[in-house]
Amino acid sequence: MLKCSLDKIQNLFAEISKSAKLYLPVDGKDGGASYGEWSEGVEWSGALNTTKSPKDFFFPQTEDLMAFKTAGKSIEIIDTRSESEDFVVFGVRACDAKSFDILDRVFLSEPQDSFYAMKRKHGIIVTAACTKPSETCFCQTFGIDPASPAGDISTWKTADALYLQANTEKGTALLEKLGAILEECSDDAVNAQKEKTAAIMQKLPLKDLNTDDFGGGKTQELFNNPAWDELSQSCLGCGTCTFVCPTCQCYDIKDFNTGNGVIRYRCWDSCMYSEFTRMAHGNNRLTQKERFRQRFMHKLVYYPENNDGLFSCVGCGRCLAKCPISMNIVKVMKKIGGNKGE
Amino acid sequence: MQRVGVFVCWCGSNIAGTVDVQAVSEALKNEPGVVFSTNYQYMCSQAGQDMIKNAVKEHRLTGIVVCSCSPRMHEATFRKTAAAAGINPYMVEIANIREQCSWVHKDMLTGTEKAIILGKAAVAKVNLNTPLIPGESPVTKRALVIGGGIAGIQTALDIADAGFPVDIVEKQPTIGGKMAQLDKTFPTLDCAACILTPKMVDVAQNENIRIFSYSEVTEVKGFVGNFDVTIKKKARFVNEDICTGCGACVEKCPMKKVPNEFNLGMDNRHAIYIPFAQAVPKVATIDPNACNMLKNGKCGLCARVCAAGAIDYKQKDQFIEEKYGAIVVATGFNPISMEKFDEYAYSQSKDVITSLEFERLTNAAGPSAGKLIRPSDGKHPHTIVFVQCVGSRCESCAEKGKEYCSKICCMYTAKHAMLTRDKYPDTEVYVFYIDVRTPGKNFDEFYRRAVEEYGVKYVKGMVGKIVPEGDKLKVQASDLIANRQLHIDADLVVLAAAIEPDKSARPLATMLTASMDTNDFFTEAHPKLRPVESPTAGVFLSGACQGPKDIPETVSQAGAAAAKVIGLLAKDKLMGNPCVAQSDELMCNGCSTCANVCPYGAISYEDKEFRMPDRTTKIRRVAAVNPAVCQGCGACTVACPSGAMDLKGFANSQIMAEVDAICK
Amino acid sequence: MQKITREQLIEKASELLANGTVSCVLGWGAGEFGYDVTPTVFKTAEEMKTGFVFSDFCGANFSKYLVAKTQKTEGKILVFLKPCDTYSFNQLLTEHRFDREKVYAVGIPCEGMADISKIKAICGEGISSITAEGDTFIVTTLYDDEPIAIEASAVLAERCVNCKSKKHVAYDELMGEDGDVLDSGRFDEVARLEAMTPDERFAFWQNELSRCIRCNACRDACPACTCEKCVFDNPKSGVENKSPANSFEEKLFHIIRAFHVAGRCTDCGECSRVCPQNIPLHLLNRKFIKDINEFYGDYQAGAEVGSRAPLVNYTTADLEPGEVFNREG
Amino acid sequence: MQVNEYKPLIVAFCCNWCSYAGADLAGNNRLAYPADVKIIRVPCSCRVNPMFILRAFQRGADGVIICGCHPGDCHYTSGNYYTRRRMAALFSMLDFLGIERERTRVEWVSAAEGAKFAATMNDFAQKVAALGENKRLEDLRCKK
Repeated sequence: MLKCSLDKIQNLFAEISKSAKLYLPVDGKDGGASYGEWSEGVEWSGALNTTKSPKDFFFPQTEDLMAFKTAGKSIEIIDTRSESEDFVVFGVRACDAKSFDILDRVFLSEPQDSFYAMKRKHGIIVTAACTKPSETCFCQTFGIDPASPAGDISTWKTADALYLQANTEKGTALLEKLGAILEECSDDAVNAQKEKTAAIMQKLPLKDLNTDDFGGGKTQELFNNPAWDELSQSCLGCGTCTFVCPTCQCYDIKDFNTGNGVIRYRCWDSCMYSEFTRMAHGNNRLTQKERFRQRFMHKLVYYPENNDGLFSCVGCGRCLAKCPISMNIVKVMKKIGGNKGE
Repeated sequence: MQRVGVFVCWCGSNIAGTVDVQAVSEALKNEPGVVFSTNYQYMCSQAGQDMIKNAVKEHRLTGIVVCSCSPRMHEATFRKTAAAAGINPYMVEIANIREQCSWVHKDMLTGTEKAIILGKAAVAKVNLNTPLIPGESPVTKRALVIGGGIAGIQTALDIADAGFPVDIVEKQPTIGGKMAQLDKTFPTLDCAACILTPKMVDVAQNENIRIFSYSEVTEVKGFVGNFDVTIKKKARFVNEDICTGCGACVEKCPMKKVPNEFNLGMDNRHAIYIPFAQAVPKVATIDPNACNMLKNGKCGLCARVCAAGAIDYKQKDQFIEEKYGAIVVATGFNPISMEKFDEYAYSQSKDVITSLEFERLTNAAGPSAGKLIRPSDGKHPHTIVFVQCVGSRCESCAEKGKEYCSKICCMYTAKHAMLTRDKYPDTEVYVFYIDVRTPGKNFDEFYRRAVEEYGVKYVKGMVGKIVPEGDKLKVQASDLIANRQLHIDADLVVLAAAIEPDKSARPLATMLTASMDTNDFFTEAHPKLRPVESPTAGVFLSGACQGPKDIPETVSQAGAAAAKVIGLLAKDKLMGNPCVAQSDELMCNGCSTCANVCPYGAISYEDKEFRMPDRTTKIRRVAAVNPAVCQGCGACTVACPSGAMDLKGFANSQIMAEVDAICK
Repeated sequence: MQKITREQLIEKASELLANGTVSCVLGWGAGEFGYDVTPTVFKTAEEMKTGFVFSDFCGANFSKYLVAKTQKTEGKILVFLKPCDTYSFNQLLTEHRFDREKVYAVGIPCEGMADISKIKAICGEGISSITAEGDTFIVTTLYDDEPIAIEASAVLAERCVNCKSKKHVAYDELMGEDGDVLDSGRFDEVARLEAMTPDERFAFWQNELSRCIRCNACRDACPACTCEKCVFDNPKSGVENKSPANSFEEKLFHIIRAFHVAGRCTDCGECSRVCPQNIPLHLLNRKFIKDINEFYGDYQAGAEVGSRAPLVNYTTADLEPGEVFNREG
Repeated sequence: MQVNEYKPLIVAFCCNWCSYAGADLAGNNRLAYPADVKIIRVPCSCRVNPMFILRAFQRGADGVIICGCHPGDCHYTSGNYYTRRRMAALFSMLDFLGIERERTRVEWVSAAEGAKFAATMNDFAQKVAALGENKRLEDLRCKK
C-alpha cells in the first residue's frame, strides 16, 4: 500500500500528467460533475459520481471510423485510426470500473473492435473507493464492493491522505513513475474505511434488491410479463438512461457528407429510439413497450445469458437520478421480478 | 441515379467572354450523375436544342443542366426541348452563368470558378429532381370585367364578340366612366360622347353581356379558371327591369339640391336621378342620403308619378354569387385631390378648376351647356392659365402628389388650350409646363398646332403661387427660358391634376391576391412581355388601373386583355403549376399551422385512418393540399415543424443540395 | 407544501371513476425515494390508494401524454392539471393534437414544485426521507444524525421561482381557488445575457451546449414537441443526427428545436427540468418569447385555444429584421 | 489579385419574382458585385427554412442573405411578411447565441432594383469580409 498526503495531491496529479494525459472528475458550474483534463489548479471533485460515465474514454459518443475523400468521380479511402497516447482516468468508482468488464466482453471478443481495444490498451484506470454512497446506489446487487474498487490502480481517500494500490502491470508501472510523492504505509486506514463503508451499505434503501429472478434462461418467463405495459406506459422514449449508463454499448454507424467526401463515424444509439436498428423493411421493435422491454431484458437476461451470468448493469444509479419520469431498472426489477426488495 | 447531361452555353461572347466555357463543361463532367457534358455557342438556338435532344437519346439522359442565361429567360425553352426529347420538362435545371456570373464579373478566373460552382449546384439539384406532372383543372367559360369605363366596355365587347358571356360590374349607376364626362378627344377632336355612347349601347344590347351597375365585388375565391365571386348589387330603390328611364320621377323629385357628381359638383341633381341622358342602363337611382322618403319616410312623390311602378323603397342590397374563368380589372383612375395644393388656391377660388371640371364646363351637356364661363360669376374669362403637372412628377411633394408622370395631361391641356382659342379668339391662353411630352401618333403635330396655329402661349416653368384678388387670380410664375418672373392676372386657372388609381383598387387587389406597386397601380406579370396580365393567374388588367394612359392606349390594352381572356376561356382544361406543396401524411401532425400561413386557402384537413406500426389503427387529422389552388410559394413548408410539408421542384433536399454544392 | 392533498385528489378521482365520468386517471405514481415520481395511469380507486402520490415533486407536465393516451383509451381520461400545465393543454388543443371530448380536466392549484438537485446541494447524497411540514422540508439522510430542515422557497424549481401564472386557463372542474397571471421576472436572465457582449454570450452558450449529450430528453418531454416524426429523427430531413458530433450539431439541434416551438412554447420549463446535463434550455425558448412580445406585442401561447401564433401571423407594419438590433441603440 | 486574400463565401437566397429578377437586372446593367456571392433561387423568400441558413454556415458560408420582394409586393401576397417575422426572430436568436449579427441579413430587392441588388451585395460582402471567417457556426468536418 502506498500513500500520498492530500496536501500533495496536486503534485501527484502533476507527476501523473507528465507521462500521460490525466482526466478526473471536476465540478461543473451546473452542480454536476464531469470528467475533465487535469491542468494546474484543477481540483478533483468530491462528487459521488459524474453525470456521464467514464465509458466515453474508451467508447466515445462519436468516433470517426474512416473517411472517404471524393474528387469528381474518384473516391479515396482514408484510414482515420492512429496510435493513441497513454492516458489516465482517475477517480473511477467501483461500479464504473466494473462496467469496463462488461464493455470488454462486447468489444474485445472476436472480432475485436480495434478502436476500443486501442483505447483500452492506452488507458490506465485509477479507481476511487466510495465512502458516501447515495440512496440511488445498488452496486452490491451486482456483487460490487464500492469500498474495494478494481482498476489498474485502486485508491482510497481519507481525511488526510490518498492510499494507492496497483492491481495490474500498467498500474504498477505508473506508480513506479510517481516515486518520491508516494510513501509506503500499512493497510490500516484503508481497512477501517472499508468497514465503515460496509456498514453504510447495509443501510441503503436498495440493499436488498437482488437478481434472483433474472439471468440467462429467463426469457420465456419474463418476456410476456403483463407488467411491461404498465412500466413502459410513461416512457418518453428519450435516450437519457442509455447515454448516462456506463454499460450501454449500442451504436449506430453513420455517414456524414462533408461536401468533399464522407466521414463514416459511429455514435451512441439507444434502443429506446424509434429509429434504433432500422432496416430496409422498417423497425423490428415497433412500440415503446417493445423498446423499453428490450433495454431491461438485455441488461438482465440476454447479456447474462451470453456472458456467463454477468449482468450488464452495475448499479451506479445514474438512470435513477436522471430519467425525466423516474422510471428505471430498479422499478423494473421490483415489478417484473415480483421482488419488492423488502 | 440520374444520368445527367450538362450543356454549357457561350451565348456568343456574352458568357464565353468572361467564363472559360470549356473549363466549365470539363469540370462538370466529373460531378456525380453527369454522363455527358459539352458546350456550344448558342444553346437556345435550334442547333443547340437539337444537340440536347440528340444527347438525351445517345446518352439516355434522365436529367439536363443548362448553364446559360437566367432561367427567367429560357427555362421554358429548355423544358420544351426536354419534353420534345421525351423526358419530363421538370428534369431540367438552369445554372444562371450569364446575368448572375459573366455579366457581373470581369475576371475570367473568378467567372469560371463561379460558373463551375453554379453548375455543380444545378447538377446537385437535378440529381434530386423527380418528374413532375401538372394537374388539370376545368375552366368556367365566363368572364368578369370589374369597371365599366371605356377599358371595361371594350374588353367586355371583345370577349362577348368571341362568344363568351361577360359580366360587367360598375360601381356607378351607369357605365361610361371618365370618358363619358369628356368633351372632345385628342388628337382628332371628335366628341367623346359620339364615339363612346354607341359602344355603351352595344354593351346594353349584346346578349353575351350582363351589366351589374351600382354594384361592387365583395369577395373573390378560387383560382384561374375557377373563380367564385360575390357581387353586391347595391339597392337603387328602383326596379331596373321595370324602369323605362322616362325621367318623370326626376322631374317631380322635390330634393333638387344634391351636388351632381357627374358634373363634379358644379351643378345639382335630384335625389332620384339618371346621371346623364345616355346612361346605360338608363334607369333611375335614388340617393339614399338625399331622399326624404328613405331618410324619414316623408314624401313618396316619385312612386306616385312612376307609371311603371318601378320605385321600391324597400329594396335591399342583393348579393349575387357567380363563377368565372377569368377576371379583368378595369377600375380606372381619378384625378388626385387638389385640396392640399394651397399654392394654387384651388380651395379658395371657384375659378381655379381642374381639367376634368374644365371638360364639363366646355361640354354641351355640362353645367354651363358648353359655354366657357367663370364658375364664380358666370362671366366669360379672357385670360386663362393652364398649369401642367399639378401633383405629377412630384418627387419632393410625395405627401400630396405623385412621383410619376400622369402621361395624359400634356395632350389634353393642348386640346383645352386649342379649343379655347378656337372658340373664343378673344382669350389669352397660357400653358405652364415642365416638359411637353407628346410621344404618340399625331400628338406632336397636335401640340404644334396649338402653339403655331392657335397662338397658345406655352411657358416653360412652373407656377409658384396663385392668389385670388378681387375678381382676378394673380398668377406668379417663372419663365425658365427667358429667365424671368411672370405675373399674370388670370380670369380662370385650370390645373392639370395628376391621376391616381381608383380607391377601390387596393381592396380589390387584396381580394384577387393580385400585386400592386407602391402607387396602387396593378402590377403586370411582365412589364414588357406580359403587360395585360396580372402575376395572379386568371387576372387581367385593362386601362388606367395598370398605369396612366390615354384613350387609344386604353382601348388597345382593353382589346389585348380581351384576347388573353378569350385565349384562356377557349381552353377546356388548364394545366397547373406542378411545383406545388405536398404533405406527407405519415409525418403530418394535423396542427393547422400550414393552413394559417397559406395565402390561397389551398390546405384542408381530413381525418384519416392509419395503420400503426403496432398493428392497431389510429385516426389522425392530416393536411391535404389542393394542387389546383396552391401557387407554390412554400410558406407552409417552413411553418411545418415536422417537415411533413415539402414543395415539389424546390424540395428541402434539393435546396440543401444546392447549399452543399455552393459551400463545398 | 401543496395546499391540495393526495387524499383530496384520490377522493375526487374515486368519485369520477365511480360515477362513470372517466375511465382512468392520469396521475403521479409513487417511487422509491419520495421524490422520484412517475406519470402513471390508474384504472381504479384501489390502485390510486396504493400507488398515487401528490407531493412537491409532481412537476411532470401531463399534457403531452394526452396525445397518445386519448387515442388508446376508451372513455374519458381524468387528468390533473397544474396552472402551467393548462397552457400546454390549450396549446395542444389549438393544434388539434387530441380530442377534448376524451379528457376530463381537473385544475389543481400549485404552490411551486421542489427541485431535488437543490435539496441534494444542501444535504448531500443519501437521502432517506423527505417530508413537508408547512413551508419546510424535513430531510433525513444516511449521513446526518439529525433531520435537516430546509425552507421550501430555497429549493423551489427554477421554473417555479419565475412562475408566470397561477391561473388555470382550461379545466372542466377546478379544485381549490384559482390564482392570477403573475408578473414574473422570467425574462431577467435572458435580459442579462442580452446585455453581455456577443463574445461573452458565445462563450456562455458554447459552455452550456457543449455538455449536451443529445439524449433528446428536452424534446421528448416538451409538450410542444409532439411531431409524429421529428426532423432530427427523420433521415429524409437532411438534419437527422443522433449525436452532438460537434459544436455545430449541438447548436443546430437546439436552435432549430427552439425555432420550431417558437410562438408555441408555453414556457412550462420541462426542457430544463429534464436535462441530465442541467443546460438552461428554457432560456432559448424564453428568448423567442421575449422577442415575440417585444416585436409583435405580448403573446402567451396556450392562453386561449385557437389563437394564432405570432410566427404564422403578420402585420404590414412589422419591424424589419435589420431593425431588431437598431432597437437596442 | 493576391492568392491568399480572404474571400468570404456568401449564400444569397433570392425569391424568383423580385430579387432573382433584380439580380438578373444587375447583370443586364453589368453592375459588378463580388463573385463570392452565390445565388440560390427560391419561389418566395418564405421558402427559406432556417435549416437552410444553418446548413450554409455549417458547410462553410460566411454570410447568408435572404432577398425578397418589398413588403406588400409579394407575388404570393404575404410570403415576405412571414419571412420578415421568421428571420427577425431567427437572427435575433443567432445574435443571442453570440453569432455575429452582420453575417445574416434580409433585404428587399424588387425586380427593378438591379442597382440596389449590386449595392446590397457589395455592402454585405464587405461587412462579412470584415468579420473574417465564420468560426462560430462552422462544422470542422466540412473543412477537412
